[in-house]
Amino acid sequence: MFSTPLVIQVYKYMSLQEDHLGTGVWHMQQTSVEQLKQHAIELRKTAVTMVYEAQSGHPGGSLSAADVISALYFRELNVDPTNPKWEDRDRFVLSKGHVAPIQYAALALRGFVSNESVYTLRQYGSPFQGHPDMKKCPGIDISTGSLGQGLSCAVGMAIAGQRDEKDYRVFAMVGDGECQEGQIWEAIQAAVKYKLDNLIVFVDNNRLQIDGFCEDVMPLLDLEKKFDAFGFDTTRIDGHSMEQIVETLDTFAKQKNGKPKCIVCDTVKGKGVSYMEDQAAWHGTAPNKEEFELAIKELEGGLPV
Amino acid sequence: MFSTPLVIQVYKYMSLQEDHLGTGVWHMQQTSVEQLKQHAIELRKTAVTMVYEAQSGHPGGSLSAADVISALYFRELNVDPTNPKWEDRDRFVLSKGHVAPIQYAALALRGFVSNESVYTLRQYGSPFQGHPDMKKCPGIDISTGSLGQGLSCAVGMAIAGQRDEKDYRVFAMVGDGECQEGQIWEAIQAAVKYKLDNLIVFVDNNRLQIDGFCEDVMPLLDLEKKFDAFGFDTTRIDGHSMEQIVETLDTFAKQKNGKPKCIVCDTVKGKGVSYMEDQAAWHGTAPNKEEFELAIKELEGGLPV
Amino acid sequence: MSVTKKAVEKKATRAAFGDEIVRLGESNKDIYVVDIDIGKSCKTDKFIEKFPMQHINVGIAEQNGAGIAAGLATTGKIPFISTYAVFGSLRMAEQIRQEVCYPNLNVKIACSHGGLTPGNDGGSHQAIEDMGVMRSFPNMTVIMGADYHSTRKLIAEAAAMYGPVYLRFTRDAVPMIYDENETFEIGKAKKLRDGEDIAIIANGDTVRLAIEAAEQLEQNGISVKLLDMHTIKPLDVEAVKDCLDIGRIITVEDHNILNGLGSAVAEVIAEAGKGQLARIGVQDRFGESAPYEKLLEINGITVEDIIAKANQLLTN
Amino acid sequence: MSVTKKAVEKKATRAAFGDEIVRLGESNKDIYVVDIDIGKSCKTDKFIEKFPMQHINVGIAEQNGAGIAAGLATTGKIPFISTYAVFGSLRMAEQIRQEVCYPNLNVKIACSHGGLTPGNDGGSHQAIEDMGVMRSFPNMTVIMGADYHSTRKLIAEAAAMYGPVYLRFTRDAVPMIYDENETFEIGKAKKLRDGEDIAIIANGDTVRLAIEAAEQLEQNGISVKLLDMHTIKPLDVEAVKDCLDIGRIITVEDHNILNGLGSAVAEVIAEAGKGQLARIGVQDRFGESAPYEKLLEINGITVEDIIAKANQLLTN
Ligand SMILES: Cc1ncc(C[n+]2csc(CCOP(=O)(O)OP(=O)(O)O)c2C)c(N)n1
Ligand SMILES: Cc1ncc(C[n+]2csc(CCOP(=O)(O)OP(=O)(O)O)c2C)c(N)n1
Ligand SMILES: [Mg+2]
Ligand SMILES: [Mg+2]
Repeated sequence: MFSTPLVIQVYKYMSLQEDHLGTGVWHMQQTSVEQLKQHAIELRKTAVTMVYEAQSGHPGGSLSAADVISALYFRELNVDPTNPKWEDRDRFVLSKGHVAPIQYAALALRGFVSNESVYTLRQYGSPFQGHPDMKKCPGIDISTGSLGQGLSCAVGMAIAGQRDEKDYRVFAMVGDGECQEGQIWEAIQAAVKYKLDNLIVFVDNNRLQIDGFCEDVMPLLDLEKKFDAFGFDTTRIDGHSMEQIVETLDTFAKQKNGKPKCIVCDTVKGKGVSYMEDQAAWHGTAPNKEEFELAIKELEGGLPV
Repeated sequence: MFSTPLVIQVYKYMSLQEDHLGTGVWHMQQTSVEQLKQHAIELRKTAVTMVYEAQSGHPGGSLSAADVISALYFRELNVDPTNPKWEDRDRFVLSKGHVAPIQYAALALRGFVSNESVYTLRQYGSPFQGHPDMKKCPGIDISTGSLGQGLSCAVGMAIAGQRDEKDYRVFAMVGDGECQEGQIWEAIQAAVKYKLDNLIVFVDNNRLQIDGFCEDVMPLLDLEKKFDAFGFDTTRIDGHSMEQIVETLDTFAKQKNGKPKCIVCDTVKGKGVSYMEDQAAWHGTAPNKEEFELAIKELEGGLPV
Repeated sequence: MSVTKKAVEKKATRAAFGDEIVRLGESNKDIYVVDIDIGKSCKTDKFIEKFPMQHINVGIAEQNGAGIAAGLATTGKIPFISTYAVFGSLRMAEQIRQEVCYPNLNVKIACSHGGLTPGNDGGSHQAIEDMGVMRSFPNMTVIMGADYHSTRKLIAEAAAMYGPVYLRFTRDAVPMIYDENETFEIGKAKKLRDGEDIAIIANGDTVRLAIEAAEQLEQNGISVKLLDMHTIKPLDVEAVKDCLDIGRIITVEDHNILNGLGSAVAEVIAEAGKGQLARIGVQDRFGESAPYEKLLEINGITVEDIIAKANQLLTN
Repeated sequence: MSVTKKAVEKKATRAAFGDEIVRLGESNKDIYVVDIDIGKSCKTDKFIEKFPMQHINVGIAEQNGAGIAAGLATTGKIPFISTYAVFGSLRMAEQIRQEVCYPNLNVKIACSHGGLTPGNDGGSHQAIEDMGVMRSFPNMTVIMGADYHSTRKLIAEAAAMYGPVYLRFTRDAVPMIYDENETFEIGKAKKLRDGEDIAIIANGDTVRLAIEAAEQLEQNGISVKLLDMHTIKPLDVEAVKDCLDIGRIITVEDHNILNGLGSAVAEVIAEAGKGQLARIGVQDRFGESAPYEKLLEINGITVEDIIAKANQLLTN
């Protein structure tokens, strides 16, 4: 148990940047697909370690989201770790807030918070709450945790950007199971009405939710078709192919055609840790010591291509 | 202002049947398209009169729904006015509950309640509440009024029928504006999961909601396409063509193919009363004396073919 | 302060919202209105006409309206969500909790059709529990003005303060009580009368009933202290405590007697261990279609009921 | 009645739901469970395995879950909606209001993760206002059992009575207090101790804290009356009134001090004009990630706090 000292240390973002990057300035344009893949491995390791240390948290959906998160935080998001509340920043809304660990890992690697601090996940006094808390953690644009709500907030941010004629964009990530929430479809229809081409929605289509495969719990059918029927520009990619993610961000997501964008990312829940892959049981379970060590070993081996 | 005496009279359904039909037994099979059209005119007149008498209520969406309601109550619904809670009855859920007057009119003409009683609409002590109340009015299968909720209840009824291996069917009517509620899409996906081919949903696609045209307030795009993407068997008809309604009920709606059915009915809000047609202002406004008389006169002239 | 006696002019307090929001929109480009397809009825039409770029209509989708408002607030906007009280409190309850109160964002929820005022629409539309539900949430401020002018002032105060505020208005026209120059402070009760025999604490349009009852009681030689407790959260605890010496307290509200003004005052009295309370309000039952006044009568929310309760407390 | 002293065995009361619902499903084919994608966590797995035809999983769609339950209830089923308390109370608040309470349908809402028990999940998952919100609705019964056995009994009673019931369970294991043969009646407080100096009224797993506090107080010669008020609505008003002669009353709950047990008891005390109350509970603030016990401590919901409040009331 710890308290204030740690919270203060969290804001020493510069130290981390020096640790990890050797420079206080991030050069996004220069991040190669190879580097993004490396970062994704780092993120996965950090997230799994956080959950292990906390003995609580959600590894499965953190791992499926890791590659998109890596591409966003290290190539796409126009954000400033030294000024997390910078008005003109791009926003990122983790609507599936339970996978906070993967976002915290990115915030650390990107220099918003110190690297060690994230291991206080879920402890008393930590900025790294079980679910993202914008009041406690720098770099969190909106608190989430209750599924289905974040996307509406993202729409609100995008409308504000549009009305204020700002260039920032709003990225949001929703779960496939989360798409069962009616509020998601309310947000989608509003994004279309307001022609929010500054809004890019990723669906982490890992085919699992808590009680099992979505197909069994509540079939989602063809999400691409649904988004399309609701008026989004929609595409579907392999959410673990960094090449496809980068390509989609560079082209598809950049079109200023008056339509919000949806990228359905086919992913594997637990991706990168063999025994977690495709297993509903690893949605919200922490690994024990043995499992943890195996996970890190596998992740260090790199993802099979 | 009145109280109990009237409430009791409401249940004297037999008297009405005698009044109107000359017999205590309803022969649905024999109701011709012509008769259904006549009944639809009656329903429209009764509903407009109710709203006029109450000086409060929703004429626009009552009139757009009248033809489907006529076909349901006088040809399709397997219900028993002498036993409104009959276990094996077909259910009807008016999810767009604000158009209660048109349902009350049908309940009267079908013999559930006495003909005169419905003119107590919205008065203290009346079974004919501003929005349908299953505790107060015979023939109401579920209380509605808050948009987006009724369809979920219909799904619950249909699941019960399926599990109990009953033959009854569940019909529901939703507004097009109502389809903006996320809960509608939650209900739709559940109906598909549970393969509820005993559920038939009518969308009263009158293109208007309170604040104006749906197109302006919150575009619905192609509802048929949306229902289809969510897995419904969907068709689209002219919701004022009794021929098309009957044909669709006889064929499309009867298919036992494991899929719930959606009938998008293109309608005109205020249909049958010239000055109300396509006017958002007549959503929830009562006519004055002059307007009322004109409405009745126009309705008695019959709908243009 | 001066109470306009036997006021005849009536205005719905939703009209106060319609007027005040235009004034606010003029002076502050960050003021937004988020409508949920009942703009006309909630009186946002003038605002829409003047400030289309500060207006959003999300259609019939309350939850999304709340979320969009939260998103807007993160960018510095001051969104007013506008809908009916039953939907504005309950249909978006979790969104208000998670995305407005939990992150303490600057979102205002401005609801017409409060309490029993949507009379003939029936029980499904009568919001008898909204203020109580809103009081449940940390960080939330909960307000109902007594008349047109006080409601305008309180809306302005709500816009000026940082943080979530729930504002409730009447559908029906209610008598004007206050003079246009009267000032109001959120969280501070308005003392309308001082007295020694009994204290009446009312809010919303039941204040007019309390004024009438107080006048009649005074005529019978009973001295009445009268508070307009427009803010039920944060409650003006000091003002309630100042009633404890009188000992006999009546709360009056167009709201369920559970969780609203009556409960808030009961908490203060019970913790002080001093004073006796009678709660006048909706008797934990759903409404039904009827004229507003009839519904008040059924629930015992009338001038006569207040007087009867006062006499009862005085003879205890 | 007999309280197992210094009970060591612990069980989460959500496990009581998991076990009891199987027993109920066996004897009554109309018992349904409506899961909302957290069946495992809410302990419905045994039920699903045994009675798949009495089970529905609506996916992550709370509102629809409530509506489906209402629809099922119209056909004579007795659906138990199963989810976490924060969602089961707030995400479906209007559906519960309009489609369950307003038509008074026989729907039960059975929620795990009540109060601060979802400790490390953080404030977004800690349901501190659920029971209060549910208390707002006419026709609703609101219950939280103190331990495994009492919760099982209360679930069975809820299934046997007609009408809407909200049941709240702990995520965490809490000590077993009651013997398996103890009986419980909805709406009737369980007297755990009689005494003359102070009355403690607790519910949920804070009952164990109250027991411990009472024991320590007795050791210091203070005689304590102790009630397990498992039902906060309808409140056992008579049982509260029986505490008024003692005069010093403490409520203890793992819930916001607004609108829950504390407010319900305050209403009785204030209306009686007799007795003084101290409310122990969540201090109208959101939770945060921390062990459950730590959160109780932060909010002053501990044995020591109860004793301190007792001493305070006694010296007043
Ligand atoms: C409104 C709401 N209902 C239920 C939950 C509990 N819950 C947390 S994660 C989860 C499953 C999410 O599935 P999905 O969206 O597919 O996420 P992923 O597979 O990426 O973990 C559920 C039901 C919640 N957080 N919010
Ligand atoms: C949840 C909810 N939000 C708002 C309203 C207020 N309202 C009543 S009718 C209506 C418009 C309905 O439009 P539509 O569904 O198209 O019905 P129709 O055109 O057939 O009248 C609205 C917003 C409501 N009854 N319920
Ligand atoms: Mg998933
Ligand atoms: Mg319409």
